[in-house]
Amino acid sequence: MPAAFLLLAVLVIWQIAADIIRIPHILPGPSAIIAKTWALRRTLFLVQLPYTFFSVLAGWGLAILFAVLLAVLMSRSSLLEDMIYPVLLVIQTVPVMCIAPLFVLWFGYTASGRILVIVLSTFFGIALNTFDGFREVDRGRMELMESFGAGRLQIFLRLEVPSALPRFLTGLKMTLPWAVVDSAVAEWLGATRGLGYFSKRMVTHMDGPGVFAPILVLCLVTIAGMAVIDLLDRRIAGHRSAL
Amino acid sequence: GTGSGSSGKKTKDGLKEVDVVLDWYPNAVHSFLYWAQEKGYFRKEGLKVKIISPAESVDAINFVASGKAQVGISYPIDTINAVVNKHMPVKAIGAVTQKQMVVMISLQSNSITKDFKTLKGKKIGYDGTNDSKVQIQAAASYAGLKPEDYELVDVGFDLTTALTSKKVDIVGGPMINDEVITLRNKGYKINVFPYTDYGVPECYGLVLDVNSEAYEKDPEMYKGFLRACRKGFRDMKSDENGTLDLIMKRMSSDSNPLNRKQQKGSYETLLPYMETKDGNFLTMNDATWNAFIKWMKQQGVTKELCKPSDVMIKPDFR
Amino acid sequence: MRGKTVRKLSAWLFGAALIALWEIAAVSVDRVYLLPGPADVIRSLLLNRKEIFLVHLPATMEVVAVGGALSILVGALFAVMMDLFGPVRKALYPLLTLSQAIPVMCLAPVFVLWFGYTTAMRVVVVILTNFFPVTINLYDGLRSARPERMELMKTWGATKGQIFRLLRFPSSLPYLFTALRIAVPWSVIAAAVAEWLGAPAGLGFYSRYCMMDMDAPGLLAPLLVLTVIALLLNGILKVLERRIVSWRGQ
Amino acid sequence: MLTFDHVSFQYETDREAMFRDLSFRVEEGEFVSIIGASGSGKTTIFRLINHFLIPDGGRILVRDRDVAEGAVSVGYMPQQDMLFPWRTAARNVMLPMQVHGVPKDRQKKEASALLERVGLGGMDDRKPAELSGGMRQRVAFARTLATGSDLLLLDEPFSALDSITRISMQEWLREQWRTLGKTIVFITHDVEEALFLSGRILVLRGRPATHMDSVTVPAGPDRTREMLLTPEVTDLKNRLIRELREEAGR
Amino acid sequence: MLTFDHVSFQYETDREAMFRDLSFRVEEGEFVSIIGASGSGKTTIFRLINHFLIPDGGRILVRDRDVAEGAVSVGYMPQQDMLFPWRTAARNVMLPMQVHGVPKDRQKKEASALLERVGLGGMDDRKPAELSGGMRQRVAFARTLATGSDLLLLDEPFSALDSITRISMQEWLREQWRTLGKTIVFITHDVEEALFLSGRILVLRGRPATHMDSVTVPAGPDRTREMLLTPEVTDLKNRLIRELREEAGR
Ligand SMILES: Nc1ncnc2c1ncn2[C@@H]1O[C@H](COP(=O)(O)OP(=O)(O)OP(=O)(O)O)[C@@H](O)[C@H]1O
Ligand SMILES: Nc1ncnc2c1ncn2[C@@H]1O[C@H](COP(=O)(O)OP(=O)(O)OP(=O)(O)O)[C@@H](O)[C@H]1O
Ligand SMILES: [Mg+2]
Ligand SMILES: [Mg+2]
Repeated sequence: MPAAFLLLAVLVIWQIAADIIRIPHILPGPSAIIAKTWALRRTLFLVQLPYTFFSVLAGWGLAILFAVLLAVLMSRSSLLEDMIYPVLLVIQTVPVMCIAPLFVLWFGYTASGRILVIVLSTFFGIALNTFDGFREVDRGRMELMESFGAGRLQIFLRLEVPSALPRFLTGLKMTLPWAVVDSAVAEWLGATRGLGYFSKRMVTHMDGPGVFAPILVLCLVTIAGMAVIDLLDRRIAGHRSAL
Repeated sequence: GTGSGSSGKKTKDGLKEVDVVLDWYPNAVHSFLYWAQEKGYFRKEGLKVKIISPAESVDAINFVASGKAQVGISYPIDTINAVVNKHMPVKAIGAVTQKQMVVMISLQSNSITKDFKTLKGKKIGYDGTNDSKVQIQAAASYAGLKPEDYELVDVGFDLTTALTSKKVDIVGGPMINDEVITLRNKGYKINVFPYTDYGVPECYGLVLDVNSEAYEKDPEMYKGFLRACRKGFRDMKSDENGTLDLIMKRMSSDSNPLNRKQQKGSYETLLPYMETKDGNFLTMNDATWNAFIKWMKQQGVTKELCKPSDVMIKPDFR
Repeated sequence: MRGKTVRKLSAWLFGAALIALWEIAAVSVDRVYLLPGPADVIRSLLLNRKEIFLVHLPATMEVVAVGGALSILVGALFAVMMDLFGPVRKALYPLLTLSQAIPVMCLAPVFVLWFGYTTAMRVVVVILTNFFPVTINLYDGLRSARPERMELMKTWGATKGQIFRLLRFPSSLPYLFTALRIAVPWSVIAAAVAEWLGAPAGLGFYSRYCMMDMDAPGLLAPLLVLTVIALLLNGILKVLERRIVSWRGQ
Repeated sequence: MLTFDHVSFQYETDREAMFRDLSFRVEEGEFVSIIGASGSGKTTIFRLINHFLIPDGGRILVRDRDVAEGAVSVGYMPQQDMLFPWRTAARNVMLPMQVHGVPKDRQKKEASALLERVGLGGMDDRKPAELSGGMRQRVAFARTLATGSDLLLLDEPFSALDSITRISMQEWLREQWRTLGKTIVFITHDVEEALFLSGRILVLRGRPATHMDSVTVPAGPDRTREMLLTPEVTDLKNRLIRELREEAGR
Repeated sequence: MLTFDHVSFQYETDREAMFRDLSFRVEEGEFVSIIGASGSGKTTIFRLINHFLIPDGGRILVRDRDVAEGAVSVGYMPQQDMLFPWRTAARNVMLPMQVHGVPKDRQKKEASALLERVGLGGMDDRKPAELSGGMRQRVAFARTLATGSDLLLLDEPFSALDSITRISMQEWLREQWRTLGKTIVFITHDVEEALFLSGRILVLRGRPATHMDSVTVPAGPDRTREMLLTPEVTDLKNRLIRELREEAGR
């Protein structure tokens, strides 16, 4: 309820601001954007969205896999941590936008290039959170598992994974919007379709509502994704405060 | 393993694959390619052409240099820079337009006069690239302004925003066939200042770049490509309505929606640029290149001079 | 003690090996515009050292420092508000998420309209991209406080503020440090991206300049500097973290 | 001092009601023990008093004010120690004083004195993780006393202590009660402990519990261990144990 | 079964050594209790056996194998319950069986049976947060038995139980010990409990502790509560309490 209220308030202020400024290709009002989204609904939802959605799923999915793998590796030994972490940090410090031309040279305008952009921008947040989750496994419980004669795999599956789960979910929550937004950025770096591409294309037409209509769709995707993660959070990370 | 010298694979039906990277989204200036494709001119030359629109304008040269594409549409200033400063194996083989299309624009309300005297104390927006900076500085100094008389502002890649939000008084870098028309269609009253009016030597606006190593290996393929392009251009020139239909049918899509009115404006603007009384479509001459190479050295863009034949080839494709 | 030295040493060796691999790959590809090697990058860096270190580095560092610090503050503020006031949480949370779903590039013209091509604009971009990890992590961290401890404090008549200061905030510190370790590289990136939107100087600006100039080593040289800065900042964080949240996992 | 007035309560996820129409009173200055089988609801009573749980019916008054009206400040010692792992023993004890705004130097002195008193002199700077189970319990006990509240709710405060330490703690607690005139409600599962310490014993039985037997301990305020051996007390002890056993048998 | 052979140990952050040259043996099939003041090092002994702590000198053998050689599987019940908050009571009990690869359906049945036995029938699906302190301790106890190990290390397993439940648990534990022939080491602070349960009592005293007094309980394997009232046992009890008191006085 307060959410709807605030959202409404923001929209109203925005609309008023847009009406005052009256440079629609820079700051279109929400009404224009919504109208445009409706007008373009077929292409936005049926043509551009599936394309973008695929990169988000593939990129973010890979990022999650990769991040968990790295987190596991780093949590196994401090040598691995010392080896891997700085490399991750270096990778993370390089703005994708800057090395995009090199990317494009290496991969061309292929899906792999776009997916890599999403992976690069999201894996770090997930990896770090998950890794810290592993580091915070309660010592007493660890000792208990060892006393059962549990092997590393057993300890991992039955203790470490559930203990790190809340942190992992925090990582997901944090990176989901980035996965979505960077799919758009990735499309700017080379694609002939997709919501991000479409938006950028509209910039050259000076069509403000057209720029923001695909973004509105991106927002909807994000909200849906967030709702799913929040549900998961309630379901499987309820023990966050009991750890 | 990067296939730098590659001259394209062959398809099953014996056609040679030619990937063409554009300088920008498909628009009227590219109609000749689409005509050639539509009418099967490429096919007749034994070519299968794929048209790729780029993410960044530098992609065309980079793709050609690295062998990822066979032909790229680019600018002479970039081509010369790539060859002289970066030692990249690229050369121009034909001019898409005979005249420069990059201009400076200001809103009429800013009342910047033709003689540029009124530029004093104004903010000039540019896209942050060296090319633009050099051309703007050259134009300003031609008009008798010293660098401290005006302020250069890097406005990123969004020139129109900078202008219309009035954060700068004039921008350098828009294209005569694109931003100019868009702004006019949006109802902005603007003044257009071609660089060539301010001492920047006339040169070709867009050129077709190829990998020079690949060219040596298979010049016939490229000649065939040029032949087909020329035929395409004839169709483009002779049939305005047909061209606009083609644009709306082939280039415009869900993802690249084009506006017929806009493209019509673009088409009409473009034709006199693509072929002039001094130069037919695709032709180039040493003098023009030489003048531009010299000018670039003068402006400090290149470190050394070069011969026109270092940066371009004049294939005999009749 | 010896184990630690060996560990550090092998980690360094690993890093060196990666760089060597890169160089080997670059030498064998032998096309600088396709894959510049570390030697090319360092050469380019040294060649333009004056410009990079005296002009561009300070410009970027200003944005990184101000933007980074502000984004942490803003992010923390959001998290705290959301934690303290239920309705705020409900209202703010979706909006904040949405703010992340809008590409900076699309908002850039709006920022330009408001701030022009100023440092303020770049700082805002850094804040916008960077507050979110802090907010999400800190918020979840605040929620990780054990309810039993909270109840205990209530029996002493502790105010909301005291519970926050003495219990919830310390409980969230491990999460906060995760956020900071993420925020460090991100503020550096965000600063670079912000410079893409128009800037008179800065490492990101310089990098873009080199990109349009097809100068691949030049493109990477400033990024190398940014990376070193991020590594340094991270080192400082690590020391802080070890001192402040030594009770991890207990 | 403390009144349960026809209180009913049921945990949401529980099948059966915990209390129905439960009423009892504790007068100011009393020392009352609550005994009952494991899981009979002793801790629940404390949580209701602290308003962590909200009764389904009836009223709970502390100092003649309904607890629903706002936080009542009590000295509550939870069954689990709930020490703050990031604080040293001394700083854990200082917590309630900090909440009450006691000056810093007095906090330190009092915390030290309290720790000394519970046999942890010189352990001020230990983190909870470096203390044994019984030691942690004593820190938590010291912390509860540090609240300075005139109403202490102690949930099995000595369960982790060896008999010697425990006796010393018990004696000290009685001393505190007598000299400072506090009201103490004391949960224990040790009938002897209840007999030695308290003036009155409440026996919690049945599910749902509808009332608590109140048994006055036949011994004066000045007590020694030997009093536990008098026939009346022994009889009472056996009776209580029998009652609890019957309860367990059901 | 269990041998301490001149074991020395000191916590890194501790000023004094905990054990110096401490030796003792527990034979197979014995039921031994360890008593000692709070903080005397009882839990530390268990943590050394489990190799969570590494002795500074000497050897610890379990089933004639040095514990340093690799994990020994024992039934360890820590002083704090250490239940897994994300698992239900039954699934907590199933945990060691899962580790040992017991088939799923048998796990379930056995867990239910064990919970039933510790008086928590029908509570299978409760999360630890929904159980009382004593109930949690019983779940932890059931979990320890579910290891099926022939060596049980129990650290104050009944400290949170009321006397009735406690007695029933004690009797059952003795029953288990007698019928299944397990070896049990039992830490308690309750001398009576030690006397009733164990064949031998080890008294941990001194800092650093250099040896443990071993006291054999003068009662046969078949025991009843009444035996605790025989003069020998009463004498022994008083002696032990006196010894512990002297220790505390020092
Ligand atoms: N991690 C640690 N670091 C430093 N000292 C510790 C640590 N753990 C325990 N100690 C110290 O070791 C001593 C013995 O602890 P231990 O837990 O073995 O006692 P205990 O006999 O089990 O006591 P209790 O009956 O209270 O549980 C205590 O004085 C404690 O302060
Ligand atoms: N959060 C909860 N949700 C549901 N049931 C609960 C919850 N907490 C406790 N219970 C149930 O309420 C009953 C009483 O719990 P309580 O903690 O008051 O017992 P207790 O008398 O303190 O026992 P103990 O001596 O073992 O500590 C138990 O049967 C327990 O299972
Ligand atoms: Mg309880
Ligand atoms: Mg202990």
